[in-house]
Amino acid sequence: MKPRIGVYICHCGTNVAATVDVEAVTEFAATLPGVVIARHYTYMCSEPGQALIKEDARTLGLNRVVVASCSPRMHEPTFRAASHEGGVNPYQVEMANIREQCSWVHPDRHEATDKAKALVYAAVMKAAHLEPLEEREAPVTPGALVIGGGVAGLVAALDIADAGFPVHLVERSDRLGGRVAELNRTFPDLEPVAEWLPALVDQVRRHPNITVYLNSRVTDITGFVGNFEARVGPIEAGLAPAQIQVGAIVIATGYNVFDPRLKPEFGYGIYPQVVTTLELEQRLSSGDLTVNGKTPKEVVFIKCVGSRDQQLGRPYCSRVCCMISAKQAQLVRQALPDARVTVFYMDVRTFGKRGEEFYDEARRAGVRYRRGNVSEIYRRGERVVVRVEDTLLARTVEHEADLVVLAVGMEPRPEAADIAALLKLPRSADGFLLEAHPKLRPVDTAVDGVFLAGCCQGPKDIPDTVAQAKAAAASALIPLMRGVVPMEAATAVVDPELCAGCGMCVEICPYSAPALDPLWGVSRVNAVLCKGCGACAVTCPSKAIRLQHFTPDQILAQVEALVGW
Amino acid sequence: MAQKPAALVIGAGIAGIQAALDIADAGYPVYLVEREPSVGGRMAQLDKTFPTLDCSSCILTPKMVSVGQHPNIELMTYSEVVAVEGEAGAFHVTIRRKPRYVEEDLCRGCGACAQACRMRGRVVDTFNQGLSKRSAIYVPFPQAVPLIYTVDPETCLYLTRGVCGKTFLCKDACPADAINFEQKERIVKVDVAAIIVATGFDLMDPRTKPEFGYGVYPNVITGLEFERLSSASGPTGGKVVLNGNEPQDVVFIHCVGSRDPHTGVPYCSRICCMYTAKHAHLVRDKLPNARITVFYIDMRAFGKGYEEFYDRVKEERVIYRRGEPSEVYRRGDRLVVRAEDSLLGRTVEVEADLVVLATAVVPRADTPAVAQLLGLACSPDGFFQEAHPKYRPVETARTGVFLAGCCQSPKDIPDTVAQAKAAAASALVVLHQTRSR
Amino acid sequence: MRARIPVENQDMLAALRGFLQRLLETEVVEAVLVPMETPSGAVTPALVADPALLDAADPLAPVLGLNAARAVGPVTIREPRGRIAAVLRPCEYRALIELVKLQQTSLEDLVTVVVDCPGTYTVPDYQKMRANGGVDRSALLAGMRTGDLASQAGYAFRDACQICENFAAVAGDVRIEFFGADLSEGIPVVLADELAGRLGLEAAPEDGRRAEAVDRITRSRIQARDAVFAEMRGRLEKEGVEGVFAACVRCHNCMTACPICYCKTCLFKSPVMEHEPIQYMAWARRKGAYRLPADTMLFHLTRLNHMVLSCIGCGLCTDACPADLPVGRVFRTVGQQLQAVFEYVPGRSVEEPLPLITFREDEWLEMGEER
Amino acid sequence: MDIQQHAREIGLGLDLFSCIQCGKCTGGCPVSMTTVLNVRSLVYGALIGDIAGPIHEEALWDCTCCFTCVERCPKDVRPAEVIIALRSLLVEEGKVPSTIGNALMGIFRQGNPLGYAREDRIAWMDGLEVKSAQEGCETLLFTCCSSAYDIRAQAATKALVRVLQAAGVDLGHLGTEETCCGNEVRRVGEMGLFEMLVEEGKPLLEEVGVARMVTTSPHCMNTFRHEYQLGMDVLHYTQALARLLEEGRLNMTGRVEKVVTYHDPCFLGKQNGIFDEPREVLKAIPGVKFVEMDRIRDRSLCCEGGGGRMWFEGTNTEGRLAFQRVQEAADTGAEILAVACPFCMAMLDDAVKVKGLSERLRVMDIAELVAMAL
Repeated sequence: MKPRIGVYICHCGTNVAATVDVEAVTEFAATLPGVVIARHYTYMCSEPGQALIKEDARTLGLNRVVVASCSPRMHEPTFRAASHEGGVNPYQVEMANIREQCSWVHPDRHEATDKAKALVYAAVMKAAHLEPLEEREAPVTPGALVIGGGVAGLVAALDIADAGFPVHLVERSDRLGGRVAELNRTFPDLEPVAEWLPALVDQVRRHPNITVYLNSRVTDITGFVGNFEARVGPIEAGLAPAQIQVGAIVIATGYNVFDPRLKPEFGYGIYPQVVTTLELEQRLSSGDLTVNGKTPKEVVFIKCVGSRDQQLGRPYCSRVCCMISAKQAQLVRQALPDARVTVFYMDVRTFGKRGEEFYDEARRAGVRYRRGNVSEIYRRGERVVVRVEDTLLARTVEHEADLVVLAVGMEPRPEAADIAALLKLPRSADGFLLEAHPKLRPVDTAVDGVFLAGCCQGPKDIPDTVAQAKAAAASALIPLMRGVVPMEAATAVVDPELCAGCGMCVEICPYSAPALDPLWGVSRVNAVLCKGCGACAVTCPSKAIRLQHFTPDQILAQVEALVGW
Repeated sequence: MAQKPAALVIGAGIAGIQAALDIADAGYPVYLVEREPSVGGRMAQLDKTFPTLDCSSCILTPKMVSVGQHPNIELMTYSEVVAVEGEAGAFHVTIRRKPRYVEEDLCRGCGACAQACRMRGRVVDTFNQGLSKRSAIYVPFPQAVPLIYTVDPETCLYLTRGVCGKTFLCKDACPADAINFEQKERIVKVDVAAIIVATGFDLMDPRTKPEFGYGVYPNVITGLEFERLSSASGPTGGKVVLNGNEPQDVVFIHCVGSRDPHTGVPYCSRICCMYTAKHAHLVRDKLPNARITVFYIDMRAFGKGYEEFYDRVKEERVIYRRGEPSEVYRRGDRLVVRAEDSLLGRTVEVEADLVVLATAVVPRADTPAVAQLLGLACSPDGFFQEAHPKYRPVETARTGVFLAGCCQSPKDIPDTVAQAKAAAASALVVLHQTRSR
Repeated sequence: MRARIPVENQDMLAALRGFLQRLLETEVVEAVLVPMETPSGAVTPALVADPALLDAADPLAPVLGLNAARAVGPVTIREPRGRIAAVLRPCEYRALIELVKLQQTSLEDLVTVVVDCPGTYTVPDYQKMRANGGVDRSALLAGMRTGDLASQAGYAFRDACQICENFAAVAGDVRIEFFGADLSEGIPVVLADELAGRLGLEAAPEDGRRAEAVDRITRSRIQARDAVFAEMRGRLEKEGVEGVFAACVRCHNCMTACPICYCKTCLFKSPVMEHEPIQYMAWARRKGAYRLPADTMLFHLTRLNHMVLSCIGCGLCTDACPADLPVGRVFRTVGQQLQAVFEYVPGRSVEEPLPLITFREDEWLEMGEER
Repeated sequence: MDIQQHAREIGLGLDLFSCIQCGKCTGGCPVSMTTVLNVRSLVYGALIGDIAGPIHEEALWDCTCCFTCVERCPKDVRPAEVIIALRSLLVEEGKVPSTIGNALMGIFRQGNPLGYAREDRIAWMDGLEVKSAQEGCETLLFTCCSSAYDIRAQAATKALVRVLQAAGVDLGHLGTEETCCGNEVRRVGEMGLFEMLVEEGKPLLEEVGVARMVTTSPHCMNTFRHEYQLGMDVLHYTQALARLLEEGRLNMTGRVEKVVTYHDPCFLGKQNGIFDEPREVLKAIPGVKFVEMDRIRDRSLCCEGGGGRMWFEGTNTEGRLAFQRVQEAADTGAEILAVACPFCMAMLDDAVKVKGLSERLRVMDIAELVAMAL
């Protein structure tokens, strides 16, 4: 069919329009071969912007659409959908990135406008060669795998199970409840964990839709959204591994606590007076706060141990330590009314619901907050000395203490890296698992059908963990409830006549989509697994693999337009 | 839509949008009710978002478009829930659809009416925080969903005084003949199995902290006003200019109202530290030579990538000084921010020509009324009370009614989205159970 | 284990032929792939199943007209196949390893016999030598013993051999070692104990001279090689690839001769490079003049792109070039730099993955992700 | 020394533990730019039990007790009270600046800090008829010691009486039994003397049995309202005048053709939220063109007359706030700087003279302006 192309230039507010003369680009686009209409608009992604495309597609009989705006990463689906509604095949839509690749990087208006024209020209040339592709759907295995039996895993499992789907809950240790089970009371209500966690665990254990695998880990995961296959191996040898099929996976592998031995200046492991918040939690549970058989008179809390520390490679805030310290300081005040309790801090981050009030209560209970990041701890007689600059006094002080509590930060669990490797999940700079979009897709991952819950994604407190776990459950429920998942249409295809069977595509593919046919020695691509990344197509020396929607003639037309400009 | 049980989502900010999309994507019908003429809520007013500096409209607009087009979502903008009866699985909801005086199925959003309106350029534009003027017939912002004009009954000459010259300019201008002043409000009744409340938040009026001179000095503005000022789609087209001047000294003040039981806001508003850091970055971006000072008490950069962003902003020559300013006053044609720098242990006066107040997040004024309507409780801070702060953070005392976003307590966008999805999960469980009953 | 192939009458060739015959007679393999002298006097690989015909085998002929790795592929690539032994020069063995990684051949059912190489002559030179008084093999053998290798008077080793520093057999199932060897007690051979047992060979000590001889030759070869690299780099910088390859006649002989270029149909022989007539006109108009065929330079760049990491430096491309272009030198020069980037040595081991298809997690970062 | 404990014992509401060290108190402190006094660091020192560092004994007397710090503290710490508590310790040790000591002695002996004779307390009434409150009256007029003895202030007191009487207010006065209210006494930390004043003054006031008291000074009003627990309505005179205006009882027939601005006293404005009434009265005066300075109401600048500063120069004599204040007033173009407190009158009137602004600006009490318009 003869190309009838509509070109739409987006101002992106002033993001593009401030630098690029959008009117000039529009006029230019209208002169290009095959272009039937060229328009510009403030925000093409807005409803009226999309309406322009739809309307033109219908009334002018467009069969190709070119949108010159931002990176296709965000809005390609938007414009594909809009064009589709106007009757254009979604794969005959091409985007020219005149924001990230043009207006944002070129200050000169004249040059930026010229480049925008070139990019639009290239997109139009490519669009003319685009072929229609059909999207297909794959069925979904009803059921979910939840990895990790802490609060996040428990909550996610319950929501999915309550919505009627079987859940396989895999936990490494011999019990459910995770880190929270190690706590005594929780902030800001000082509620004993025993009052709610066992009930939650019990609910999971008795749920008819949930199968719990204790002492187990996931050793292998294959497949794709809707149809994952996981092998759950018992950690103890001798038991047979289970093979389970699920449609979605929730990762809730939790966190590790920072080992304060990495900050040797605090003398942790040397002085019995120096303990971590987690250890104090156990002491508060047992009721024994004595050090060397004596009741402490001076108790010091030190915050940000292993957090906000670039030197240690942990530049991030662990988000809970301020509240944990406020809680424990209050509990110590209650347990030892005669003891002086001092908290050394850099910033008090009590941001959650009732957080600031809780901090107020801690101070009113007589906890002294002093601003300063403790520099070192050393022994003096039976006590230890905490040496710190009190930044509000602007003076270095030596504070004697009988008990020093280090508020240790959170860090990624090494096991999470194994899961990440199994699923090829990216991790962020801090080592935690990376969400698909930090704002709008906080529990999704780069891998469809795999979701994050709790502290494997980053430090968080229990309410935020539970909310996020439920959020992950919601994301998991969407494919499960729909019963089908859409499949990528722009997949790679192999020409067996050209294929020499070298297997480079097999090696390079991050999704294990191509495989060598053992009989004919040629590669074949499993369209269900293929994400259309194109790594195989560029690797194949014979050009035996063609990525649909990025075929050599399409790309060459684009290149030709650019270099011919 | 009759086959499967439906959900009701009240409020179409990012929380309501996300919750509605998740439920709809899972295959259940959703009624999404929004009081304003457009979906989008507070996020639509923002310029960029921290810590990634994504443009807010760029990431929000597609979601807005999605809720407008989703086959499983029935969008009811400019509408209010007036009664809720029944129980989980079988709520009977009464919705008042306010008259827009514009026929929704005829209006094409061309804007000819607003161009023609006699009140053009005379009505305070609340979306732009009063920094610009609009007409009495309007869309809140160009990317509004749905893109249907609405007659503001408070300012329309015809609706307030009964006459608008000899002829209705807007009616004459409308090429679609969509304007209809005879339109009456409609009452719609729907049955739903689950309800998600996502009514959002207000910002404290800084006039309750008179020492900062807000309302007295035009160059003392709120954070949200700065968002509109900085936004490419805002009244200045993204230029940070006040009265035609670019500020050379910009001072940001944290905790305006927050952490302050005096103002009835004993809690931390959770977002101000980071949005101020973002604002400081934006000022640096737009005014490379400006001197930028941020006064803070505790820097609460707790989220993923936040501390790193704070580090980055400091490296961009933004001076963080510890101390809550005590007052702002005039010296010549400039402002003076007086504060103790508690690390110097000395009172300082910092001259400024723009002061930005990070005002507290407060419950919507009508929270008690909505609470009564829905049979919900409020916590002491005035926000809606969740069933259990730890393991039931989105449920309420009323089974089948869930909370999403800042109506439960202040939170940033990632936490809001997570909580909205969490509410959606809870709603999906109820929908599933209702269906299988 | 190290053993010695017995030699009678100082006839090294006979000793080697005998060794190969033993491989067939003891049914270690069903056939031997070895250079044979054809009745017309050419030396070329042949697959020999009849032990009697091995009398024409000439594994010591100092000539290279075809890289034998290329011949191994078709006979090993898939099952069912026979068990064979392949007699290879080190450069042929390295090409074989690369082809294994590219799934174009297989080491299954294959016994590789790698023979120390003194250097080879081009086919025309070899023919000329044969016609003009023959090839002095004993001089070569003597040179291999001492490390004082020299080409026959009036002739030069192939261009690639002059700069080859990987001439000694260091890998393979059977390694036949001439360097530093006192051949009077037999030809040193390294092979598995089990195979030695089947062939009836006994362990023999090393005389310790090999390393010295190899080292000596290596040093002079590296010196020569680096001089070539320097000269080539200078030319590439000055003239560019297009300058160096300016005289290319687009015969594609280099590609045909290359043991590793394995595509069934080269991109440059496919219709991909055929354009619409109007397109040629457009280019001509834009540039004023347009070189045709259009893909001459792209062909070399693409071949460099595809092959340079795997280039084992056999130099057959140079020999094949009718325009006398230094194809092999360019590949080796560029190859050395690029291989160093990935710390990759082509042909060293099948365990060493091809760099460009190796997925290293830290090379692929998501948005917002950092190393 | 546990300062908080001590503060509780002497009846102060200081709450050290609530403090988050935000510095809002010191930032707002009017004298913090000119002296070493730093109330935030005093609170901190008291909290951690290390007061020696931040304390500077002499500077402690610099505090004007304007209570800006108390009003603005987000956590209800009441920072100024740490200063009062520390002052009280100095008082106990007898470490008091001699001028303050003299004032306290005057109050102890004669009922006024100026040390004038008790009998002279009603000398200002010369030419006026003010009935004795003990005889029964609708409204008790309580004159501040300054209003009673200070010559400039006396004029204002007289004017006020004329105005109230013109409005038909049934006015009474305690006569020579009237004794210092003790507002400043308490704030300089002399808690014993203050208790004594309350013990003696409260029965006296209660015996009079009036329902309403009008004070000339916001300081007196403040302590009567908050620290005496009297069963009567205590009004500042500007409130009384505003009420009379509202009731239509105050008729001004004359005109004051002046540009007038107004200075909010800390004890009236910030501490007691009375901002509008003085302005209403001024704006009601025929002919007055009322203009505002920049720093008004909650942001008003302290005149430095409170907290014992009437009797103590302060550690920094340069750049008094009153100098700055009168300049601000002059810059508005006002001819008259209206005040509603005898301390403000004294401080600002003096500043006008020192700054050589007498030709341009006059400091007048609101009552005087109203009287001019009668």
